[in-house]
Amino acid sequence: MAKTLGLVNLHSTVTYGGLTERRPVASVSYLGRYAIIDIVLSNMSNSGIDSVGILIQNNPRSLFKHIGHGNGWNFNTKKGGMSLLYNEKYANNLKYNHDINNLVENIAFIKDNMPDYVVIAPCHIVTTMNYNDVIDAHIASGADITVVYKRIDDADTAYIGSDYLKMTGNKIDEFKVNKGNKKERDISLETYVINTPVLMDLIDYATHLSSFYNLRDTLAYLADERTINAYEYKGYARCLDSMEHYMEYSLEMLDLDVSTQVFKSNWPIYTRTNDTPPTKYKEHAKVTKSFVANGAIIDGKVEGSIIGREVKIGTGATVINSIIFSNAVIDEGAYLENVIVDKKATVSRVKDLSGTKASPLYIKEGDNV
Amino acid sequence: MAKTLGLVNLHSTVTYGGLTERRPVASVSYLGRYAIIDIVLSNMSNSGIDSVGILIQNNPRSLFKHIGHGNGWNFNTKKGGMSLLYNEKYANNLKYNHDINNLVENIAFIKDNMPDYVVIAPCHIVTTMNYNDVIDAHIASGADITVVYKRIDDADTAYIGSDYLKMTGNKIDEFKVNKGNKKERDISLETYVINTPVLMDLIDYATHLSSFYNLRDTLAYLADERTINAYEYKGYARCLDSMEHYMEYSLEMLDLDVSTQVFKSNWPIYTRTNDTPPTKYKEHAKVTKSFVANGAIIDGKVEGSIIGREVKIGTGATVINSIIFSNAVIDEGAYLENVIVDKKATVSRVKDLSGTKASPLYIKEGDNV
Amino acid sequence: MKKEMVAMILAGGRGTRLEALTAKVAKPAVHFGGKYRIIDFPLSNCANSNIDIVGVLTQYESVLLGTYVGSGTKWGLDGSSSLAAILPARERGEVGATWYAGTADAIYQNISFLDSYDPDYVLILSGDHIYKMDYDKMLEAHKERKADLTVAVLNVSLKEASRFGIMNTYEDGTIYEFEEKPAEPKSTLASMGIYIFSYKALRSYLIDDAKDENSKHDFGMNIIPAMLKDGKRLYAYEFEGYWKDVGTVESLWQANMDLLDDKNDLDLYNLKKDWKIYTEDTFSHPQIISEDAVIKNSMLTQGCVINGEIEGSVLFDNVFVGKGAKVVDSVLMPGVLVEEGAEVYKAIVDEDCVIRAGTEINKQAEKVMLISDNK
Amino acid sequence: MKKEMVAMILAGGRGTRLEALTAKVAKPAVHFGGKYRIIDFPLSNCANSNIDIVGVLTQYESVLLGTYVGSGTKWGLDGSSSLAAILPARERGEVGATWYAGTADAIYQNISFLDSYDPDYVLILSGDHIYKMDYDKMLEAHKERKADLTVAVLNVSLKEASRFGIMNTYEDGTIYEFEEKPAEPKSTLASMGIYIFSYKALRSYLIDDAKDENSKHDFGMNIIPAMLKDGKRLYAYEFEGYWKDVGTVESLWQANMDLLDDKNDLDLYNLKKDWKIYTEDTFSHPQIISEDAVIKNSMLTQGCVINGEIEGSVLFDNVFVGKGAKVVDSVLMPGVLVEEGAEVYKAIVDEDCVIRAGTEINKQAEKVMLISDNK
Repeated sequence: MAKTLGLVNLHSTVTYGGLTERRPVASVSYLGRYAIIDIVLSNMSNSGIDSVGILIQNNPRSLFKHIGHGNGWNFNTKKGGMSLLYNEKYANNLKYNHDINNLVENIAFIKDNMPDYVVIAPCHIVTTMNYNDVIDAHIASGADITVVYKRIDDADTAYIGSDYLKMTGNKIDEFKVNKGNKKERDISLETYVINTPVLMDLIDYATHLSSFYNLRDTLAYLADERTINAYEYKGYARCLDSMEHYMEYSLEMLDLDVSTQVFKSNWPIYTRTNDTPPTKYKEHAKVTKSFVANGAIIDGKVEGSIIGREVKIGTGATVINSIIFSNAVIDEGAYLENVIVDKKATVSRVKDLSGTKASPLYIKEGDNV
Repeated sequence: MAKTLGLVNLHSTVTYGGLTERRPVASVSYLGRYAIIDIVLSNMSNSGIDSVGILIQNNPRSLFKHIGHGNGWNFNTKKGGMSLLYNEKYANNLKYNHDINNLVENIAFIKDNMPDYVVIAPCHIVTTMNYNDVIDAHIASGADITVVYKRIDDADTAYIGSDYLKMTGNKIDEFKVNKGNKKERDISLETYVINTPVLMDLIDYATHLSSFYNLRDTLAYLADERTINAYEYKGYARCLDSMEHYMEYSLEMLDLDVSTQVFKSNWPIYTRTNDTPPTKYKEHAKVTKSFVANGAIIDGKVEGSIIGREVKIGTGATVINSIIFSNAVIDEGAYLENVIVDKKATVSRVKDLSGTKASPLYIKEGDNV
Repeated sequence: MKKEMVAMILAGGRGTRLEALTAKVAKPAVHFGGKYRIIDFPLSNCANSNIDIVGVLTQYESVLLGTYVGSGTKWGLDGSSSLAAILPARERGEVGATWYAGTADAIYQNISFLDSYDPDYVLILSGDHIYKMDYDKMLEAHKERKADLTVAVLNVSLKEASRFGIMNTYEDGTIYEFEEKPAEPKSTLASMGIYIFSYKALRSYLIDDAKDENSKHDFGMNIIPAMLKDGKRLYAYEFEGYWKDVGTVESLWQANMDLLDDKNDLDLYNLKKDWKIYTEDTFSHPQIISEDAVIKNSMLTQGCVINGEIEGSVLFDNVFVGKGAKVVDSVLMPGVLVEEGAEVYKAIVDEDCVIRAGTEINKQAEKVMLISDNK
Repeated sequence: MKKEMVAMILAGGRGTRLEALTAKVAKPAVHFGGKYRIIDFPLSNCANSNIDIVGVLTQYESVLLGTYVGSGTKWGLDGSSSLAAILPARERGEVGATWYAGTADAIYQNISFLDSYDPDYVLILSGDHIYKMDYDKMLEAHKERKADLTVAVLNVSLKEASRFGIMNTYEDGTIYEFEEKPAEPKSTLASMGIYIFSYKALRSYLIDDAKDENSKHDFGMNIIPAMLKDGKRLYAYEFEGYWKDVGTVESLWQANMDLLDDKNDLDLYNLKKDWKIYTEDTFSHPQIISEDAVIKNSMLTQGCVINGEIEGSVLFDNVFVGKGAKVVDSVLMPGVLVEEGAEVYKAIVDEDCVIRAGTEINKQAEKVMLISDNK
């Protein structure tokens, strides 16, 4: 097996409003039980990648906490495991705080590992991609760089601001920004397989081109000069590029036809151990069409919602089309519809909280309302 | 047993020149085998403290790497373990980047643990302190705050800039800065035991006093108003407050009378596992009065020195009164005296390198000389 | 390295009264409470009581139990100086291959393990009780009284007392007599099978007991009576709180049902924030509750997919309940599949069993029924 | 969860030819190379070969070995889907308590463990060899040839061949005959005791073998001959590199000495950066080398305190050598104390032994001498 190094690229402009005020997108709770980054980490682990570097853009602390022991994701922690790559110098300097500069700062990580190939993937595009398939195709193509794309038919509302590809056969001619003016696009999933020497060259080249050029800019620039191979991915993919999309695509999973594409017995999703007991459904519980994490205590009505770890839902409370983060408390008699309640928030005084599907109401971490 | 939380306070103005350019003092190699922070962490572990928060001032990455799994120090990682506390917002803002602001940002860590007492200790003052003794004395005194001090007779050269105490009995009347104008002083070891509610008050109070007040400032300010108890520590203590002192006090350990005060069978010093083989002493090795870590390969002369992990010392090379960090290479025939060679540096072209005891020569990490 | 107290968990027995549930796993590894195995309770208690070294003595079906306990990582017992050590019956240098002949013999065969930690005290525990207990407080009492042996006791009703080993004590807690299941109990202080011995005393009694060919090598039958006879200092330490011996199918079912009672004071949800029970985490999906589900008075864990009706039940990992199915007052172990329309009442359904569509299990629900593919 | 290949390490034997060294520990747990235990080699090889599940079969003095292996953390085998599992001889549901009767029987008794991973292949290893080997490459060869069994072999000298089990092969590597220690060897391909079986074939041969009352239940004596007789596809896989069976005091000493030879190609220092051997770390101080020390051609590990002269020797953790003492061509296990002026030549000194001041051990140094407090 070729030696492959994984890089999870957290550098992006995606934010979810209040949800990402004090944490990166990677650490945002997902489906009640996971953090968003668990998906790409599990894909890497399931693809047999042993060493993973996480390119951190900001807020390293929540990631340190989440990653913790690091053996929750089934990486061999002796041979490889997870390394947190961070460039403190640029933490508060937006223009310089991009993936190329992070790689420059942490180039020893790549050099120490000496892989044949590097797989780079973002965390905010949720897939169940087997990177081995991509690597096999990459090797077969003989190209230096492979970009994974997906053919989508909702490019007028999804992946706005992402790149789409113009191709001749499997060769990429041009990267262009999706402005939403067409439904069908071959959208880049920002997932790349690159031969290690090529990546080293590319980093070097990028720093000479412009101090503000990130990886995506550099690849777009290089399409002219280098043979960049395109690989079509056909499985589940959703780009969680805003709080609204985060909410929409999370709740869409409550449809079994969707969730069975993601929860597959041969493709486990790993996460951090939390030592929470099972969930207790009490006398007045009425839970339907929902995901529920462990440790919750529910005595109210829950419909079309995602309930996080150790959430408490009081007697007669109602939660509809909402996402409740871990350790939140929804007191007796409260009514929530289209709401995101962040960690450890308590809804007790104000009994009626409603957002809309298009614009969910957000309750801040630790808040009392 | 009273529930105690440990805080390792890395906020300080101590630096070691080039040694701390890219890493905090806490991560600097110590005695060939440890990082400086291992000493205080081991003291906490050996004192039965289960939960430790590390107040990080800067360069969090090297600490994340060193702490890794976190069970190397024998903390119960389920009940407690180590938490890295960091305030990214102030990373590049010296005046705001102090311990009180770090505690404010991470106050949830204290609240979640709900200890009876908090032990706060720095990493750059090396001791083998049993904090239980301090806590017992603290409880017996009935005071809110206890400060540990040591009576020293070299205050004219050591602990310059540290506080010394003016006391009535065990009650501290005043903290004053040691300017080196007297040999005998009761020097504060910056180690405190504080009742948790008092600490919470104190943090609150400090932020109201001045945004620039750190913990030491605040305690000094409070000596008038509160009963602060002093506890005399009589064991080994050295303040590694400069590169010169770091070097002097490290090499002083080569004297068995000193090192037996620190290496005690009932007081293990824990560190991170490194999976290095034993050290190989080859045909021309001539090693005397030295500490040697594992994984080294030595075929030269080593005298009065500290040799780190996986160091290579070539045939006929000479290393005297020097500290060689891990993975450094001293090529055949080189001569080093009073030198600190940082990690992964190679001495090959320039064969003769000498500093002086008072001012050791420093070779940078990864450098080729 | 010296340790003040080492804990030893007796986990070698089959537990035949649990019938098919222990056909392939040792009793301490039996599932409990939707997510746990029984041995999680003593192991979590040890971790929370600041005990560093825990020996787990195994003999019957020790593989699953051994890999489950591992080095103790799940309970945080895997630091540089802490350890959960599996102590199987084995072949030894001096004596060859010997099985454990009784509770006392099992500890006797591990004297060299104990010696290596030079402990002042040894805590003996059973692997089949559900409770939360601070052994550190018990040790404090043991030390205060300079006892040779402290026995944890529970104050049971006079009616129940005949089912237990009863400690007859003076007012100050001194044990003067031990009676196994007395017909006419003189006291209601039942032994919980939790002992703190001063190691010096334990060691010498074990060595003597090993030489005695007539001994059953059992703590209750041999060691305690011998110590009483010699006038050693034996004290009772009264425990207050939830405690349940889950030795039978009926009591295992009852202990699961107890968890659904809000008044139950085991505090599994750790609302007091002082005593978590640690266990293995699986990498299952969150609970998937469909449009047609009805769930009341029940405990469910991750991996469950529920389309039917659940009432008064405890469901483990990866249980699937089909549309129109009904699960009442039951315990469904991991991987159980209840097909559409099937009904299950007052039952324990063993791992990976399938309840076929249309079946009705135990509708009379007079006695707890055990469903298992094992014999 | 399904695994393509599961490894099983046979670690149950006492290794009586190691004499006192195995009086209290199993052979795979014997110290080696200044810092390691023998079993670190197969376990590290497994981890580096991307094998997730490793069973370690134990019987003799299994406590230290069991706690040492733990869950496999030391080798990184403790992820969510990886594990080092201790498989002791034990009491089982259907059959009661049974010891392992031979190498094949040991695997046979763990068929249900293997079944639970539904493997396509099973790798059988010994716990007493020093080598680095990529089992993944061997598996590739096994798959390419669609073999039922692939045996790793080492090309030994014709002189040595009579000491080994010899595989007689056709040019393409097909094994047509197996001879145990042949007086007149036809080939020099010695079996290393490393087998990859297709699990289907292994399973059926083990079940048949278990029924055969005349069988010794041994891979070499029974399983391989039976497969050859049936015309199964058996291939030899030639290994190149350092390999040493450390079954005797002499060979254990020699293997330690081999490490001091710069030309030795075991690459313990991992200069090729591709294959680390993992082991336990202790929390000892760095090596303390005094003013009077002379150390040459030797390997020392942390915790050593050296005041005397060391030449051509391997010293483990916490060895103390006094002033004027001389240690030559020797292996000093952990905790050995060589007092002032004592001299030790060509010896293996067992754990915690004290060489008193003034003693001279084995000055003739004709044969390797073993010093031990055990019998």
